[in-house]
Amino acid sequence: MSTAIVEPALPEPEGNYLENGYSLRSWLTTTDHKRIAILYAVTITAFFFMGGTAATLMRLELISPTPLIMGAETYNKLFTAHGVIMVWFFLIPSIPATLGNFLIPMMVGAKDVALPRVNLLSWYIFVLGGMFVIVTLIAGGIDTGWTFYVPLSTRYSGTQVVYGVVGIFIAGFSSILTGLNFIVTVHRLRAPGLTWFKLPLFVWAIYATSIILVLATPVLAMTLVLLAMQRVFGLGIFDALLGGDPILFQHMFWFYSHPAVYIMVLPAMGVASEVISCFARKPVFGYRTMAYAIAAIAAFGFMVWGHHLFVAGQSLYASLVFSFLSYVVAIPSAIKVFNWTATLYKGSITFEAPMLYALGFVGLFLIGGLTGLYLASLALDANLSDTYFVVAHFHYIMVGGSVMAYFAGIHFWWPKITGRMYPESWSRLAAIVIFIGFNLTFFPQFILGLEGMPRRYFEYAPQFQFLNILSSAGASILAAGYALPVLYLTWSIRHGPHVGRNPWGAKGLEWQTRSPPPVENFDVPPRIPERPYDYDPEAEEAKRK
Amino acid sequence: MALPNSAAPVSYPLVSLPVAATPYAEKVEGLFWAVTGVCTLVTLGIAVAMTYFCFRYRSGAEVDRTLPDLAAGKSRSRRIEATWIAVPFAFFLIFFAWGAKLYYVYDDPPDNALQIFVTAKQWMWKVEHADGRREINELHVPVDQPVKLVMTSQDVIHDFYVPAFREKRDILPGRYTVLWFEPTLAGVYPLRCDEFCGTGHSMMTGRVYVMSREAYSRWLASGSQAPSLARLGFDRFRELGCSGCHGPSSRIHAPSLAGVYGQMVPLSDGSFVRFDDGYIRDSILQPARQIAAGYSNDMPPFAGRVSEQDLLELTAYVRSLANTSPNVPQGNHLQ
Amino acid sequence: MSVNADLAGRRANDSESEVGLWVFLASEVMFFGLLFYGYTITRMAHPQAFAIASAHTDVLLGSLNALVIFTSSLTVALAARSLRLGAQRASFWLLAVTLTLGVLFLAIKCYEYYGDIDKHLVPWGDFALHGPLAGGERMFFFMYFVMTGAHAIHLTVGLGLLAFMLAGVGRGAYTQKNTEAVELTALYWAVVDTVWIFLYPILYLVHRS
Amino acid sequence: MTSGALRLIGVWLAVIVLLGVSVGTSYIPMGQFNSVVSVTIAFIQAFLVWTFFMRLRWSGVLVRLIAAVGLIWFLLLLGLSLTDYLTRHTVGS
Repeated sequence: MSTAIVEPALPEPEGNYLENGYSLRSWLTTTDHKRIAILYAVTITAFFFMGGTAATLMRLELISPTPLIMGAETYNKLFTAHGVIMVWFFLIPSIPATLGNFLIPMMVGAKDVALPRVNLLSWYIFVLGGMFVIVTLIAGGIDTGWTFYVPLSTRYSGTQVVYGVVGIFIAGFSSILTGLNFIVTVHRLRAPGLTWFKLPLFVWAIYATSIILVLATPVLAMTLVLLAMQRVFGLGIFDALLGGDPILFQHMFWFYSHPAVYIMVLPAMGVASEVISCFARKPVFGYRTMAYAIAAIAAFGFMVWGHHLFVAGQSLYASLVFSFLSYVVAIPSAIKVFNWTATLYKGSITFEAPMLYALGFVGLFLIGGLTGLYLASLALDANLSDTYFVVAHFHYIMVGGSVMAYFAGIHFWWPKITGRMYPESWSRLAAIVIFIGFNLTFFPQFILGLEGMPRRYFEYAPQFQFLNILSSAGASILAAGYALPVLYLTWSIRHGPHVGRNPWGAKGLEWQTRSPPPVENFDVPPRIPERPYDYDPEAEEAKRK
Repeated sequence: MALPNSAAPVSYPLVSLPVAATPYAEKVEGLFWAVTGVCTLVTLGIAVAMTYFCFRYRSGAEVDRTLPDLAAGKSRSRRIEATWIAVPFAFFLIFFAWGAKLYYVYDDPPDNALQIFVTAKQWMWKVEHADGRREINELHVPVDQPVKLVMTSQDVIHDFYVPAFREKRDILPGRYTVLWFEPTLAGVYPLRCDEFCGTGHSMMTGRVYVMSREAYSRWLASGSQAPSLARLGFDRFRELGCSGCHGPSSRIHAPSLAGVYGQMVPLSDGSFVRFDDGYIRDSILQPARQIAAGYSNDMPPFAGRVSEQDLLELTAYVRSLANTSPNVPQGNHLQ
Repeated sequence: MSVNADLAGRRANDSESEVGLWVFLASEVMFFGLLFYGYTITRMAHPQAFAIASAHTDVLLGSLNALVIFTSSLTVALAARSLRLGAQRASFWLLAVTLTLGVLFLAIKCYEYYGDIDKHLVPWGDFALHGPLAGGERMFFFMYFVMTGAHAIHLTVGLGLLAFMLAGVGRGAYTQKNTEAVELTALYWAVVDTVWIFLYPILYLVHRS
Repeated sequence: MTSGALRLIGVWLAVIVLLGVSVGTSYIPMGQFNSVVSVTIAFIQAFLVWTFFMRLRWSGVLVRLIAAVGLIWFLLLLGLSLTDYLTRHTVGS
């Protein structure tokens, strides 16, 4: 089976999506999925650095067990802003709305998503929601934590809860429309002959993510409406004074927010599969199992929310059920880690920056996943829940996992997106700095949790100081690591060397078209491969000699 | 383990895990180290495998890269995958069962537990002992004695967390939650609020003093001679008119409260409910919600008419009736 | 003709927009589902309060509205069908009837709200019910207003869509060859109808005997 | 009038008759069964509307699947929550 991409003998056609108009107007009215992806990328990068600034200030404050640069109220507002921005305005849209938007139509061999105008609409809705959050911050912020637990958020907080909630409510519609668009695209626009089991795992992952977006987001939206109503009118079904149940809010909230974790991590898994198999020059080990695992995670991910309520006053029986189901959902995640490792076996491995990021992702996701086993256990969770152990655990999943994979994907597809190569050594350096900085920031937090330091503590007992300083030191390295890609990637947009269609020798359909792609993605219909990830390490080695 | 005096500079070990001060905490430690052992092995295994593969199969290395042909490869990779589905699942089942059993067996406090009421509010802990002794941000308990905390919140959700006991429980408004422990190691242990409760969340800390029997008796004796909670509850019981219907000589058809605490009682809708602190509380505030079988809904609701303090006292009183008989004049057992 | 009608009804493959709309409708099911869920859990804790409170709703107006909206979902289905069969005029008038019924529904609902306010059934005001179960009763009316309010907002959006379709069909923008917009509107309207199918028994009929 | 239109009108009649049954039975004292009956009727009505008015009967597998998923996920939310709410205080009768 020939691995070479058939290049047309005709001269290269002119023009690509980036050259299709330079005015601001041409960008703001585009329905091209690739341009919308870039609109999202710019927007979420801004939010990433807003959320990151909040985190930096918090880590700075936590150097000292007593107040250092701010008061408790400011600190509480900062971690709320950090959570709200990072969860809803960075992580949820990160990979799906940027890489997903850019790549899904190309990976299925289509000209665009199924509903291009809806796609643009969803970006505007996202921006509108984001505006509300920024207004909230300007108007004084929120101090309830991103979880908005009642009755703190309804009766006792004096901050701008309603504005923030409205912002998240609006952004939710953006999520729903994006998910809807991908579902229809994958179902209806696949090129002839491109069956489900020929799709890259990235498409599987985004498809599964989209299902979660569509089914979970409306639950959050309505929960927030009930919350806002209760706050504005002073009563509601979460109101203990009337005999209502505050835990009901937690059930509703986590019915969305636990699957939301999978919204963040499933696309990351998709990216890792693409990158690892490409740089190992080997088909993904157990492709079908990997695809089923993605589907299983999406489905079972909806059945485990109660593990956030083990100590909240949920019945013991419910806790048993949710604890068991939480272990069940760990199985497909474990399969994925094992299969990525097995993909490396007998490969022909090179270590370009995307591969470094992807390997970093696997390692950090592994630790994040394994520490989840502690929190799924009733007896251990009753000790660790709401401590820094939990903070470390979910940062390993969301930052170590999703953000690492996001960077892996951005670097991997950067030549496709911009037509230029990023600077390789800078990128490798950044990958290593981020990996080290990340571990230094968050590993000490596991120990802090075991020592008994609760999360969301502004002041803490002095015996926790050493590990907090360590964590803050790591955070400064991490911040430097995150600044690097912004600098060198921006530089490479103008100065990076031009690349051809397929600099990596990768197999997805998106690599068959020009870089950057033409407006309608393909000049000639893409050739559909016999099977996905049709890499051959031996042939690769032979070619190198 | 003593808490430092804030004035003197104290040096701390860089890392210090809390002691396990109860038998339950020791069992949790056991589970923790078992899970940690397995997870460490898995992490090392994956790390070693990945590093090895990355090195051995790096591009340009002269190694055998032939993969088995498609059919054989398929059945082999199926077997491999089946293994790494089955083995982790077995471990997960063990983790689940172990953690669940520990927690489940532990859930019911023993009958001889010393009952103490905890009321949380932004941002302090109020503790009331059965004998009426009150404390703020401190909790004194004797060693080797099961202690059962009945907890409620006056405002937002809080969480009673003592790392040395390896357990915590959220404290909710409008409801009682229970946490119990049997400390076997005397000492002073930090108590922290572990559910974000607003501005002063991180200041909502306290100390649990686990004292020897003698020290505890001395501490009890040193307190003011406040009337016991049950005694106060009996006064409240009369003031609020409860005794008019629930008293032994009452002609109004209301269920007697003697000897029922802790029992399962039938309700008018055919279900059963445990007659515990939560049920007493609900029945005072909203009697119509759960009517005892054979009785009608005649009792007025006391929601808004009684404070959390009144509720604590009334509950303590009804609880004190647990071992009395319906014919004895009420309050006598308190003398 | 009946054979034709069946052919007009049958499609081998669903269009992109239709799949998209169904996905959106699944999302809507979860949207309202959350409210039904909150209602159910709260009612389980306060069965008597919900029973008593629901007896204070206006069953006559609620039933009348059920009749109105159930009928409107017939007329909108017929409108879509007529357009598929090329009967543009019939489609136009059926859409007009649907729109009228929708407006009628809103009018009745507003009148009902007026009555509710008049009877002090708004839970965050000077609430009329003071009995031992007032807490649960307030929560019932909280859910009553949230649920019917969310439904009314959806219905209003539907009215906008219907007006748009009516204009389009009248202009000749939507014809037998271009029925999709009208069909999707009909689907959306049917979901608004479905929500009332469930709201009606749980808000009006809990305790009438 | 075609038979297709007549069928839709028939369905409408069924929905209206069910509405009548629902109202009627709600005035017969049956305790908790009043709600069981009226909600069951609502499910039948919704089934009719979705099958005929929304033409699920003539739709492809995909659309039917999507329609089912909405309902299943709602039941998932309710069902798993009931593991908590049905076992909080009261033990089953």
